[in-house]
Amino acid sequence: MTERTKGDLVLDVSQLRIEVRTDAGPGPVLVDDVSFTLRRGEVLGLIGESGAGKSTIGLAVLGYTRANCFITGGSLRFHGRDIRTMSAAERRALRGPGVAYIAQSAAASFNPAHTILQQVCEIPIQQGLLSPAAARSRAIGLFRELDLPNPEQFGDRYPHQVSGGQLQRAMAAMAMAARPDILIFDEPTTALDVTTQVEVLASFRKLIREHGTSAIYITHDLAVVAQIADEIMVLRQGRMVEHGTADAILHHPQQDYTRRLVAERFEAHGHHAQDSGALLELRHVVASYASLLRVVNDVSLRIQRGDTLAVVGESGSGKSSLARVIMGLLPREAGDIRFRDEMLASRLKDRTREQLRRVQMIYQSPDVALNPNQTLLQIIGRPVQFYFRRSRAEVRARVLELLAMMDLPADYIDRKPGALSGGQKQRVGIARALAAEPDLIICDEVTSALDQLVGEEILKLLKRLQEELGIAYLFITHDLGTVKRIANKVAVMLKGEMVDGGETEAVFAPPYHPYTQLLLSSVPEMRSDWLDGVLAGRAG
Amino acid sequence: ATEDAHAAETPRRGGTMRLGIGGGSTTDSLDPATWNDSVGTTGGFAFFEPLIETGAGNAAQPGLAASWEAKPGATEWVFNLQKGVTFHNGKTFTADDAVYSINLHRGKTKSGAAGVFSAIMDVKKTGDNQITISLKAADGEFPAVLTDYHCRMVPEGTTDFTKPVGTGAFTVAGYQPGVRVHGTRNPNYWRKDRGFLDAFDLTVINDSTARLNALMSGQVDTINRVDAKVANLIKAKKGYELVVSPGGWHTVVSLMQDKGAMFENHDLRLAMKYGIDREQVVKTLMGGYGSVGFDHPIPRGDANFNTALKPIAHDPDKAKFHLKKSGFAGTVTIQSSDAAFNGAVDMATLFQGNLAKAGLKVDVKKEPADGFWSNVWLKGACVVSYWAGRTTATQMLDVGYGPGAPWNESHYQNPKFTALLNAARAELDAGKRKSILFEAQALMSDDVAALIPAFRNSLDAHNGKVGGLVPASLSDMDNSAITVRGWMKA
Amino acid sequence: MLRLVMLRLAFGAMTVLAASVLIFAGTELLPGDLATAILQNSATPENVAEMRAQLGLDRPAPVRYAEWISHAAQGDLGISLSNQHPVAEELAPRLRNSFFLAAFAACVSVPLAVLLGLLAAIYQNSWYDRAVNFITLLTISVPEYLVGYLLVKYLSVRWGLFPSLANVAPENTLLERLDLTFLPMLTLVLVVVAHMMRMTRASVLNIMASPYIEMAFLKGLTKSRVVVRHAFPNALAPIISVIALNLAYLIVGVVVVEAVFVYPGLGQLLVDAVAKHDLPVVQACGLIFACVFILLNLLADIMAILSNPRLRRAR
Amino acid sequence: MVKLFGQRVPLPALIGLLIIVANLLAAAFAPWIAPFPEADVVGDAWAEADATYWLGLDNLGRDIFSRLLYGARMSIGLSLLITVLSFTIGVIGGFTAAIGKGWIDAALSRFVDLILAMPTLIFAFVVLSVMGTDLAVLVVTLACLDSVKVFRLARALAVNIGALEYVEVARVRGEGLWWVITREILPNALAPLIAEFGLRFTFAFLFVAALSFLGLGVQPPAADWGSMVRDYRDVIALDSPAPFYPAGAIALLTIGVNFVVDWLLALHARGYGEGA
Ligand SMILES: Nc1ncnc2c1ncn2[C@@H]1O[C@H](COP(=O)(O)OP(=O)(O)OP(=O)(O)O)[C@@H](O)[C@H]1O
Ligand SMILES: Nc1ncnc2c1ncn2[C@@H]1O[C@H](COP(=O)(O)OP(=O)(O)OP(=O)(O)O)[C@@H](O)[C@H]1O
Ligand SMILES: [Mg+2]
Ligand SMILES: [Mg+2]
Repeated sequence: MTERTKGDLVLDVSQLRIEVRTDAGPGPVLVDDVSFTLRRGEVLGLIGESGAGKSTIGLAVLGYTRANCFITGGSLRFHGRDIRTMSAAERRALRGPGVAYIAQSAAASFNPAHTILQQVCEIPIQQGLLSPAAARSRAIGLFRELDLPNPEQFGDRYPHQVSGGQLQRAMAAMAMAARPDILIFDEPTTALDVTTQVEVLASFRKLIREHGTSAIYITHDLAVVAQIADEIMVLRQGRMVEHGTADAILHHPQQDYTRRLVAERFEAHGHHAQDSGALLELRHVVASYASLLRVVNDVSLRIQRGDTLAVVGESGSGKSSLARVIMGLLPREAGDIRFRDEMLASRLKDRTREQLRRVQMIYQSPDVALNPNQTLLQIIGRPVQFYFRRSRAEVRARVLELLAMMDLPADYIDRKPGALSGGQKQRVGIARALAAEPDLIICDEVTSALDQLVGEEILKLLKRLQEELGIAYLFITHDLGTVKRIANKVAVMLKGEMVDGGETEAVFAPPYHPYTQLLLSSVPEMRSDWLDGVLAGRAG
Repeated sequence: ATEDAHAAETPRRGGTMRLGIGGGSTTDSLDPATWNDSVGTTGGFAFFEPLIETGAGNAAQPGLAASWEAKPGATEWVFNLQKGVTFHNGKTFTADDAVYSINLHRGKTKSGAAGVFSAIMDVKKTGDNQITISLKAADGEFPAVLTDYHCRMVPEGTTDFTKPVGTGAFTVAGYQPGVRVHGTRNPNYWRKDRGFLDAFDLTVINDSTARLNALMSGQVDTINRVDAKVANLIKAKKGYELVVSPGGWHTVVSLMQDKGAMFENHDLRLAMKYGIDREQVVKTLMGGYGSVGFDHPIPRGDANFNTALKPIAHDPDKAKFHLKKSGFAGTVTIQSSDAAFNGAVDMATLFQGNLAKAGLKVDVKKEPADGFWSNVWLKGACVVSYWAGRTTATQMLDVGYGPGAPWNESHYQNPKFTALLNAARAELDAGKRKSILFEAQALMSDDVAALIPAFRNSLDAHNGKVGGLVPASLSDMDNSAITVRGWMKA
Repeated sequence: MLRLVMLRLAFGAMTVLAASVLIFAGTELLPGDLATAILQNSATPENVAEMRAQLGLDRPAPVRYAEWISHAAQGDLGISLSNQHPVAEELAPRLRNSFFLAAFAACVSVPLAVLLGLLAAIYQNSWYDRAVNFITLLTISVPEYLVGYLLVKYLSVRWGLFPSLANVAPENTLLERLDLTFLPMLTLVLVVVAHMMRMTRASVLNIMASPYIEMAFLKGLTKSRVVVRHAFPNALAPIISVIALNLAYLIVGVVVVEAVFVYPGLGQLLVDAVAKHDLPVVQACGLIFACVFILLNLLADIMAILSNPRLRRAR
Repeated sequence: MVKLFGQRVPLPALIGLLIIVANLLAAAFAPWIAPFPEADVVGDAWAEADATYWLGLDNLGRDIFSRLLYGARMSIGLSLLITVLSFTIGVIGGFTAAIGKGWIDAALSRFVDLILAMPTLIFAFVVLSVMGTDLAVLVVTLACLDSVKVFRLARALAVNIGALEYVEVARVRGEGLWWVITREILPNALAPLIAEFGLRFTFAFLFVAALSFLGLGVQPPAADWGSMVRDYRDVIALDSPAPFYPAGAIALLTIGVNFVVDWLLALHARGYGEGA
């Protein structure tokens, strides 16, 4: 290993090109003509929409490509040696002590069969760098540095026994165990909720700074990368769009695409509905899963025609459960739900077809919400046929109309979901909900599986539909930025209870409810000193 | 490898003979009354002895009975027993034991001998070493009845056969039903002309291929029931010998002759008799190791075999003629099962093909092995079965075709036949009996409600070390007495 | 976890009980009844009626079932009809033999199958993988008795390496037993290895698609370590259940192999007993088979629970 | 490169497909292809192969080649019948249990566990001993025994798929059970079910062969490969190739089916292939 002085050139990637090749022949080019350098202690932010090739580049630095992907051009020099020409054994030796990887989902990336300590110590022991005892004490040191509870015993737990945020930090410890020159962070905080994200982000930054490690930080959230990166590279469809210092990209973006990315963050649009009587009203609703803890506890709320009610709260606070109670999928134990002045039955099967029709739902993950074996005609046409008993031709005409409304080409009507992009799938989900001509649509995190720009498009579409058709939304999210922009009412949930609620302006204006304030302060802002500010504020 | 060469050899004492015998089951026991197959007899004969043995040509020979004679009229027989014979437990063999042993097979019993012994009216002790048996009807050949393989001498009062006591050449050293019978020499054995082995070790091998393999791989010295398909292979193989015993074992297809049943029609029976190809059965099913049958159960080797009778040739035209005459237009269903004998289903299949040529439609119904003997045999209209040979021709005709005999499969009934049978049974003169039996055979050949297509030879095989395994007239393995009469060469 | 295991145990016991009812009811259905079976040739209507009374057959079935099962629970399995031996005595040596052969085959086949499967997973799509796949397919697609006969023909008759008969006797030493049972063992191994090996390979490969496996590669571990340390432990549950299934097969499903090698095991006993209508033996065999099956499945479930940290240690 | 339904077919799968097609053709057209009727004795037992009798004659002097062709008909037809029946029972039962939940699921699952606790071969043996070896009894017995295994798979699949949101959408829409099963769940469970079908089909084959060994299989003079192996086993000692023809036929078809199944499974697995 070379001597650690700041400023040495550690990694030099030039004109990298990665392609897919299968037995059937060459596939798409995933990464094309990407070049950058990384010096000791420097952090490069890689940013871009989903599928831009960020992970592919990050993995390539480890000398790793996924099945059927091949590096077909350019070079990756690690301390002057080209990773491409290394032997398999050299490449293995590179991973861990040279370059280490921190994946998006720690829960999925930790082996459930071994303890955390075993997995953290594996690299130094297997690479022959440390004795088991030394590896253990180093791991405990790292746990301490990362503010993990009980550092001495923490490692004896299995991955399923610790929380998501802790696990994400444990993965950082695993990556650091062999003191690598480069750390690759692949969206390490995306799976965490906002409040946890702040803490994890702070730990990472501390780690990098204290050890003087270089890092590539992959994300699609500009605000996050602003807190940690020295330089930022913007990618789109495998190609570099813009590359510069963090400040330059954030404050003086040159390219149109970058500018739009930056601009989305600052945009805000409010909206007011006229009072036109309650459409949906919940009174003291209580529900729980199989006599376990109450996931919805004494919730009351009211939605009017044309309203958008946002339900916010951290993960597991019972937002989705509330939606399920309204839909009748999770029978309530107590309380009333009134819809258009009728009492809604507790169970799905006791509701009339008309009641079912008037409340529709759109799901978080479009991949599992659409039957992969049906065409769009079947998916969207079925509610039309089911609720309105139209003829075949009428159904088809209606589906085409809906596709047009969703800005989807008419010839997609015979495609199956597999042939659509994520955003397109989500539009199909919306079209299916609209086909029932509902009064209320429940949207459960409809944008969180999509990347930022596409998500934004979906929000705009929903908004437009609301203006045209006067539909009310119950909008579940954990992204407060979105809430501010689209909702006129907010309900804040914590552990199944509604802790705060009312008009958006009122909720998001002082005096805050303490929990609302915590949520609000955790939303990253596009200032590179934001994180310092938050941490200072909390310490104080 | 000539068979008679053995007879000239002098037996050697000592050694252990290992036998691989087919025809055993985990439900076997050492109680002679329950014996029903080769393992029971081949194993059992080593421990228990009969009063009278079957000798060459089915002649009755002295066993534990030294001599016998019939009182005039042949309804009372006197048997003089061997003196000074002791059981394995040291007890001396007496008339009381003989009476007790015979009575084990009479009256309320599960014994397989119960049928033939039903002819006995009474068994009496008429001296320390003499018993007298009185019969319900005259029987000139009664001593042959006593050779029945179930009838073995045991000490008076024996009820538990798990620790068997007999007078035989061996004592039990190990017994696992359906697996193994193991015997060691009885040092006090009374006969000097037999019992040469130190020990024998019998393994039950029911699978024919496994049996052959065991012989070939040297794990056993001798096996019974060699498959005809591979008989020639053994014959040709150096160091191995095949022992062919033409015996009384024959295949039967019963044709139920009840009132109103289709086989009451004599022409239909004739159509079937002429329609089947007996040669083919011998050739394909028995690999040539057998001989065609004349639709009567007397084997060629029997002194009373009717040599004048002509074989029933395969003649589809004649069969067609009789079928037409019979006016029968339906389908005959042959019920068969491999439980009857290995190849029983094949035989039915062959006949199906043969009879099709004569215009008779035949279905073959393969019955499950389980329950074949209890549910199908004696009940079905047309059933494939087999008979092992009996020591005398009269006895054979009696059990299988006698009026009212429980095992008269086809309910055969013909007053003329009944008269002949009764006459033969009562006849003491061998010559006269022979001519009566000739007539009975000729009658059966034309009339009997059964097809007896072929007699099968039993085939045993052994390696070069076994001596004394000679062709026998009744069953395989020297009438199951190989352990007693055979020896091991050095 | 303890709760899970106890639950499984309780459920196992219930299944045994239910199976015993099924067996009892099943044997009641066998054609002919006990009395006629015992009397055989001398079965007249009066005799049968007398015998039925003597055997208690005239009592209602539930009463007889209760009696049978309570006796069985105390190890008394009744008296064999055909040779009057106590069934338990008859069964014991055969059960021991069956277990011995099964254990022998399992000791060879389980490690072999797991090893072959792991190697096939490590060298996925290599020539080795293809060859092993093909050969194991071949061994499962040939009837087991043919495999047995072929082994005998070459290894025993032609080359004289092993005995063709597996006629073990109580006095045999362990070494003799191993020699005698070598060929049946090999036959069984050939039959079961394929199934277990394919399952091992498939479940390991299935796990190989998980993110934590990619992570393991990114940690610079060798492929064999990734497969053995990271994929295998997580693939254990399905492998264990397939092993249990095959072990059960080895104990109760080898009638055919027993016939080919003349091995005194339980299967042959059952087949003979059914043929002879020896109902006490049939019932006892059925009960033992069901117990073995249920016990093995139970063990597999418990091992799967133990092998999974999520179930072993609650949060 | 051969393509089928727009999918590239790898070589082993292609071989497998060819084997299956050839077998199906043989089975379908046996009476027209076979040089002799299946049950006719045409010469001496165990006659060697020559120009007329391509594979020689069997234990009764019947043409082995012809019997092999007819055997394909019987064996494949029988296994197909058993498998189709067991899938019908198993899939309906499994789906009902998965969707019905509650006591239906509990009752069906416990019952299946119970049947699974019985050794299959022994169970079949006893049942066939009691009921007789009628073809219909054979098919129904084996299908029922097999269906419990299908039940488990079908139930697991339906539980997994039933938890997906598109099924929830259908339920929330108010669709009936029949629609949910046939339109939402079945099409998505088809690939693994087909793969399982292939495997169960070959097992049915071998199972019938094992029963034949115990004398409970197909009834003569009909030919089926399993009983042909059994009938010819004695001549292994004679170095006769006769037993290897039917055994080879079984092996070939099994391997063919497995090749195709492996390919189908690989196709199905592709969706999950991409990691992290
Ligand atoms: N094994 C593979 N074979 C073929 N294409 C692949 C493979 N892995 C990834 N891709 C494709 O490569 C492109 C880039 O993928 P990559 O994972 O690098 O994107 P990303 O920028 O990290 O996106 P995300 O934000 O969703 O993680 C995507 O279009 C993806 O579908
Ligand atoms: N089917 C279920 N059975 C039992 N508990 C459940 C079930 N579904 C959810 N829960 C639990 O109920 C609680 C609330 O879950 P819910 O899905 O409503 O949260 P959420 O606010 O939507 O979270 P997220 O933002 O992660 O979607 C959580 O603790 C969760 O673990
Ligand atoms: Mg990525
Ligand atoms: Mg949720």
